[in-house]
Amino acid sequence: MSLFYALAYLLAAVLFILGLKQLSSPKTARNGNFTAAAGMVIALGATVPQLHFTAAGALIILIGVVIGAAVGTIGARQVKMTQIPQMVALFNGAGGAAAALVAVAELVKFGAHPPLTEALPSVFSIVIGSVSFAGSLVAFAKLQELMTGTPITYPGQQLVNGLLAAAIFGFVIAVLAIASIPFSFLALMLLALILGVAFVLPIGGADMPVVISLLNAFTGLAVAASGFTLNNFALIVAGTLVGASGSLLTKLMSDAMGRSLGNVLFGAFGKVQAVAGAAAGKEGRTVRTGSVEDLATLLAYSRRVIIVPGYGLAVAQAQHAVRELADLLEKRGVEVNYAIHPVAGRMPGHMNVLLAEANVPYEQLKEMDEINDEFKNADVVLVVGANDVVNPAARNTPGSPIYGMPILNADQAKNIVFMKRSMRPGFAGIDNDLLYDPKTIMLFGDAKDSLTKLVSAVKAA
Amino acid sequence: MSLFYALAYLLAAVLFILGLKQLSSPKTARNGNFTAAAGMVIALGATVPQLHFTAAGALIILIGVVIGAAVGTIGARQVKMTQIPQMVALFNGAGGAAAALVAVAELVKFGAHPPLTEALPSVFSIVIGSVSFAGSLVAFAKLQELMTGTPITYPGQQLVNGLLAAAIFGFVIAVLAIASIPFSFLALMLLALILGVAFVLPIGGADMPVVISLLNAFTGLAVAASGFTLNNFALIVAGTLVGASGSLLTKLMSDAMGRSLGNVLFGAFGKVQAVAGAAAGKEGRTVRTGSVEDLATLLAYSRRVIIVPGYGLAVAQAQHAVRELADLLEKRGVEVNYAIHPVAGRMPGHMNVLLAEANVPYEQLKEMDEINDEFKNADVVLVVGANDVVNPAARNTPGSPIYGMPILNADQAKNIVFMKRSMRPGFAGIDNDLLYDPKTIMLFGDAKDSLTKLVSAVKAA
Amino acid sequence: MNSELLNEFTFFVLAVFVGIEVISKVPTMLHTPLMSGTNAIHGIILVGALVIAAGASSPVTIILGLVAVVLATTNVVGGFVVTDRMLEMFKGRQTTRTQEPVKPK
Amino acid sequence: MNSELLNEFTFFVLAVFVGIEVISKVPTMLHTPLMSGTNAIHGIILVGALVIAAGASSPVTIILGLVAVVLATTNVVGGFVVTDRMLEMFKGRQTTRTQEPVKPK
Ligand SMILES: NC(=O)c1ccc[n+]([C@@H]2O[C@H](COP(=O)([O-])OP(=O)(O)OC[C@H]3O[C@@H](n4cnc5c(N)ncnc54)[C@H](OP(=O)(O)O)[C@@H]3O)[C@@H](O)[C@H]2O)c1
Ligand SMILES: NC(=O)c1ccc[n+]([C@@H]2O[C@H](COP(=O)([O-])OP(=O)(O)OC[C@H]3O[C@@H](n4cnc5c(N)ncnc54)[C@H](OP(=O)(O)O)[C@@H]3O)[C@@H](O)[C@H]2O)c1
Repeated sequence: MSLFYALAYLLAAVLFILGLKQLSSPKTARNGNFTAAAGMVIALGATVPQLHFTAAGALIILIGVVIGAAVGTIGARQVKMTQIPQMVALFNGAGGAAAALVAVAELVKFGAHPPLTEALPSVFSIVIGSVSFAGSLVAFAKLQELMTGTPITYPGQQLVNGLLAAAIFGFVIAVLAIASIPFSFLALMLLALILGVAFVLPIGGADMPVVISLLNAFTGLAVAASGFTLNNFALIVAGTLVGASGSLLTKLMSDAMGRSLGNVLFGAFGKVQAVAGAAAGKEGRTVRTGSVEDLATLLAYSRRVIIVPGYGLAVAQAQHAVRELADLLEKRGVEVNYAIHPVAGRMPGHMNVLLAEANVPYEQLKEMDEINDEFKNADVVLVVGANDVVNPAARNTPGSPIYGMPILNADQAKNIVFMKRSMRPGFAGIDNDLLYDPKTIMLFGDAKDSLTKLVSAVKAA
Repeated sequence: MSLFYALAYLLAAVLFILGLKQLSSPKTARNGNFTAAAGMVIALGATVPQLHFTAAGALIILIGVVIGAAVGTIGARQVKMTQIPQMVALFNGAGGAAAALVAVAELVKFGAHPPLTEALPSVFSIVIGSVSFAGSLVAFAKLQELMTGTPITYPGQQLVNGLLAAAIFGFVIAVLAIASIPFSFLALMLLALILGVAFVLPIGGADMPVVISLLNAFTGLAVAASGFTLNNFALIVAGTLVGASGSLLTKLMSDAMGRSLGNVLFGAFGKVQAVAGAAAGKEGRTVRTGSVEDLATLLAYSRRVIIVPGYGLAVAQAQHAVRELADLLEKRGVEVNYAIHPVAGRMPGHMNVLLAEANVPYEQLKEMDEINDEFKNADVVLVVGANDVVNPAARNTPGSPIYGMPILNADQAKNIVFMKRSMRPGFAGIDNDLLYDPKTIMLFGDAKDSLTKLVSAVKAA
Repeated sequence: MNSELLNEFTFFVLAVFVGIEVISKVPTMLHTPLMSGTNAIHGIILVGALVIAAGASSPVTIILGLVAVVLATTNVVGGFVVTDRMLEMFKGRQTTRTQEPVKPK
Repeated sequence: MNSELLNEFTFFVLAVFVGIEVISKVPTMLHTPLMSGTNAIHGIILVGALVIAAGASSPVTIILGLVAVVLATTNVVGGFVVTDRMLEMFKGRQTTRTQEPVKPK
């Protein structure tokens, strides 16, 4: 009989692997999610008959599952597309906390002298799970703008974090060696929670997707450690899969931003002062605005136009309007392409999703590497609700939070048109010199409105 | 202590995996082979201290290892590059036989009533290992031209093979159910050997690399099965790795030849008659030959030349001569490219290796897909010791053994020059209509001689 | 380290390789759904939460169990649902890809 | 099916995934060395051959053991050596790749 359950867990693990494989290609990704969910159902189905319920146990499971399922479903359904990253952060934090709590409960069960083979993974799970929980909450707060998205730093921060980590390490040793301190793991948990907060505070909001992916890997490893404690194959394999793939994904994501992981996590230390200094003394510069008619003429008589979409396009839901404009220009013989920066928008792939929704032909969407050499041949670059992804500070201002990120070479085009509502900075919270460039023309207003007006004007031109 | 050995086996498995990963890229492949060999040393090193030697056992191991190491080293060092595929076949057969023998010895040890969990993998290992052994020997014989490379078929062959497989299956059931028939596994082994021979006989020599890869996967699975019998982790993982990767490699290889695996393995049945008929009545056609001077002029005043290297280039060791000619032509402003067919030569990648040795610039080597549309723009195609890879029978003659293989479109060029020694067919043993094409000029002789003469003549032109 | 722990460690090592190999070469476009999909998978901690909750009797274990079950269920359910919502949007792209893209008139 | 067999089966399943994932996307160029390299790896059956040979006492087991050890050793040693010989030749290519290719004058 236990063989039967073991095979069910194995099947669940296989379904997780197959699901992940399918998730790696856009064609099969949705099926992959179903496959993984099926694995989850099987793993849970194999668990329930093995449980010995107390009356209280049965009750809290019933209540807990109902509440959790309701919260999860409602949260996942209600969330706006632009808020998905913070939603993922919350769910991830929930998983990390659950892993830590399971480990605590196991240690409580073993009493004062748990065997080392149980205590070691439990303690690991408590620490990592707690860091993941606290870190995810901070990431959520940053993304949801409950707190500032800019890095929070102070002198000696690295020392403090180092001491915190050392204290946790010492505590772990103590717990493992002496093991009889009652509730010592609560103190451990507390320290780990503080470390989680301290770890994410100095990281800028723009880097949160990378951080969430890393914390995701952490939770995976915490779950795997719980699997060691509970001797549960499914937990070990599923947790390890997430840990390994999450680590790799973190690396892939920071690579896509052109930065090392170390730079993402620890890059902010001692830098903010420099930025503040650099940003000063730039007030009072003038910007050039253009009328819709002028811009329509400029566009209609260009040969090559490149559109740079950004977060503002998503906010304004202007994807259909931008396509209409592009179609119109193409009909007049203008060559139109879209330059898609890997981190434009608020999640990787955000712009692809959005423009696909408007049925923009796949061939017109160009990745950054593909199109960056074409900007110098472009007559007009139309920057629609983007900002950071064309900010030359990434190249020129060493202290800037986005310094080192590869950007689109919009500044090389003959004319640059910015469609945004104000001079306010973008996600990274820093000024954009390109707005003051003599080649730049601003068209202030909501992106959808501006585009709709442009469409009419181009038709008239 | 047994924990120590187990960790050693795990380390060995990890080294095998890392070695395979490195083997997948040309940059790291050689290191990968060392990594895997290190894994092997560790696995063997962990095994020896666990053995309980009888006097006879120690002696035969000593003798066996010395003989095996000598045979392996000498064989691997002496073999000519063109014969490597058959060498691999032999080594693979040795592994398959060893797996079968180990399983037999285990069954003998268990006596008349082995438990099912031991008997099942043993019987599997005996059958698969024996098929792999016998099949590998036939593949060796075909490649070494100890027998004809053309498919050997006869009416009702599929029926006979089917019956053979059914008999083996019945025997397996009998052995597992009754289990007390003494030496019944010897009969099983015999049947499996016959099946191995019968399985490979109807497959053409040109398909042997695919077959060897498949038999390689078989041996891997047999080894994994032996691991189940011996409860040895290293055998299970290493064997399974080879089984899985060998299966995939088989598929990749048949894909590279543009054929399904089923077509490779069972394609020959009932086809040979058709070919014989089609080949008849073509005698007495004339071919056109050209003088070295004529050809030199033709080449020197072309704009685009494509060189198609084949097995004959390797035999003649003409890689340096061909590069000299190409350099000379390029100096005169002729655009020269090499068209590399995936199965040109006698092993996948043969031509790349050969031309790289002569320092041919990497950029000039074009894969089939890349260059097949360029042939129609080429003034001259220079076919150096190739034959099957440009044979239009692959497109036009449904009964032909190479029918369905994608070929290089040499026939679309304005002029085709064949450098070979005679009108003899190539590896597949079939006539090539392109030799009789009015656009074709033959330059008979050893490829190196011809090329050297051409070089002098082009210098003079 | 007993033999059970050894086996578990072996599973861990093999799963590391599987995880890394499966994820390598994912296009940037799919990073977010993949992150959210793996996020749902580690919700398997619900199995652990069920184990500790089922046997709960003291107030401490009851509270621990309840909180763990709520959090883990949220992780599982929310994770899969939000991933599905995200991937649903890729439909648009797919039609664009498989159909000949509609050339603007 | 006892628990040992179950663990072994699990190793098998995970190794299948590792094997397939590691090999996918190999360039044609490397098919032969890869085939020969994996060929050497299954020479690990030498471990099994050593086990049965070490305890040999009857004539049957002595002959079986000797033959198995000879064959398996040939597989291991020959496999690695021939793979190395083959890969040595790829050196040429590598220099071409990493150095700027020498443009013919
Ligand atoms: N893609 C990801 O994975 C991801 C995830 C998290 C964070 N990030 C970060 O997000 C940033 C993305 O760069 P981005 O250039 O796409 O966006 P951005 O730098 O945040 O700039 C967006 C711009 O859109 C404008 N905007 C907002 N609503 C608008 C509307 N309704 N109509 C017209 N304009 C509107 C805003 O200016 P106004 O207010 O003046 O209108 C803002 O300057 C990067 O810093 C990246 O690191 C990316
Ligand atoms: N690459 C692989 O993985 C692999 C492995 C095994 C088999 N194969 C098979 O091998 C074939 C490869 O095609 P291929 O076109 O490269 O070779 P091919 O069809 O075997 O033709 C080689 C030609 O080279 C000529 N030749 C031999 N020695 C020569 C010399 N010293 N100088 C000049 N010419 C010489 C031969 O004609 P003469 O005798 O008239 O000179 C022969 O026609 C395919 O059928 C393929 O399926 C490939």
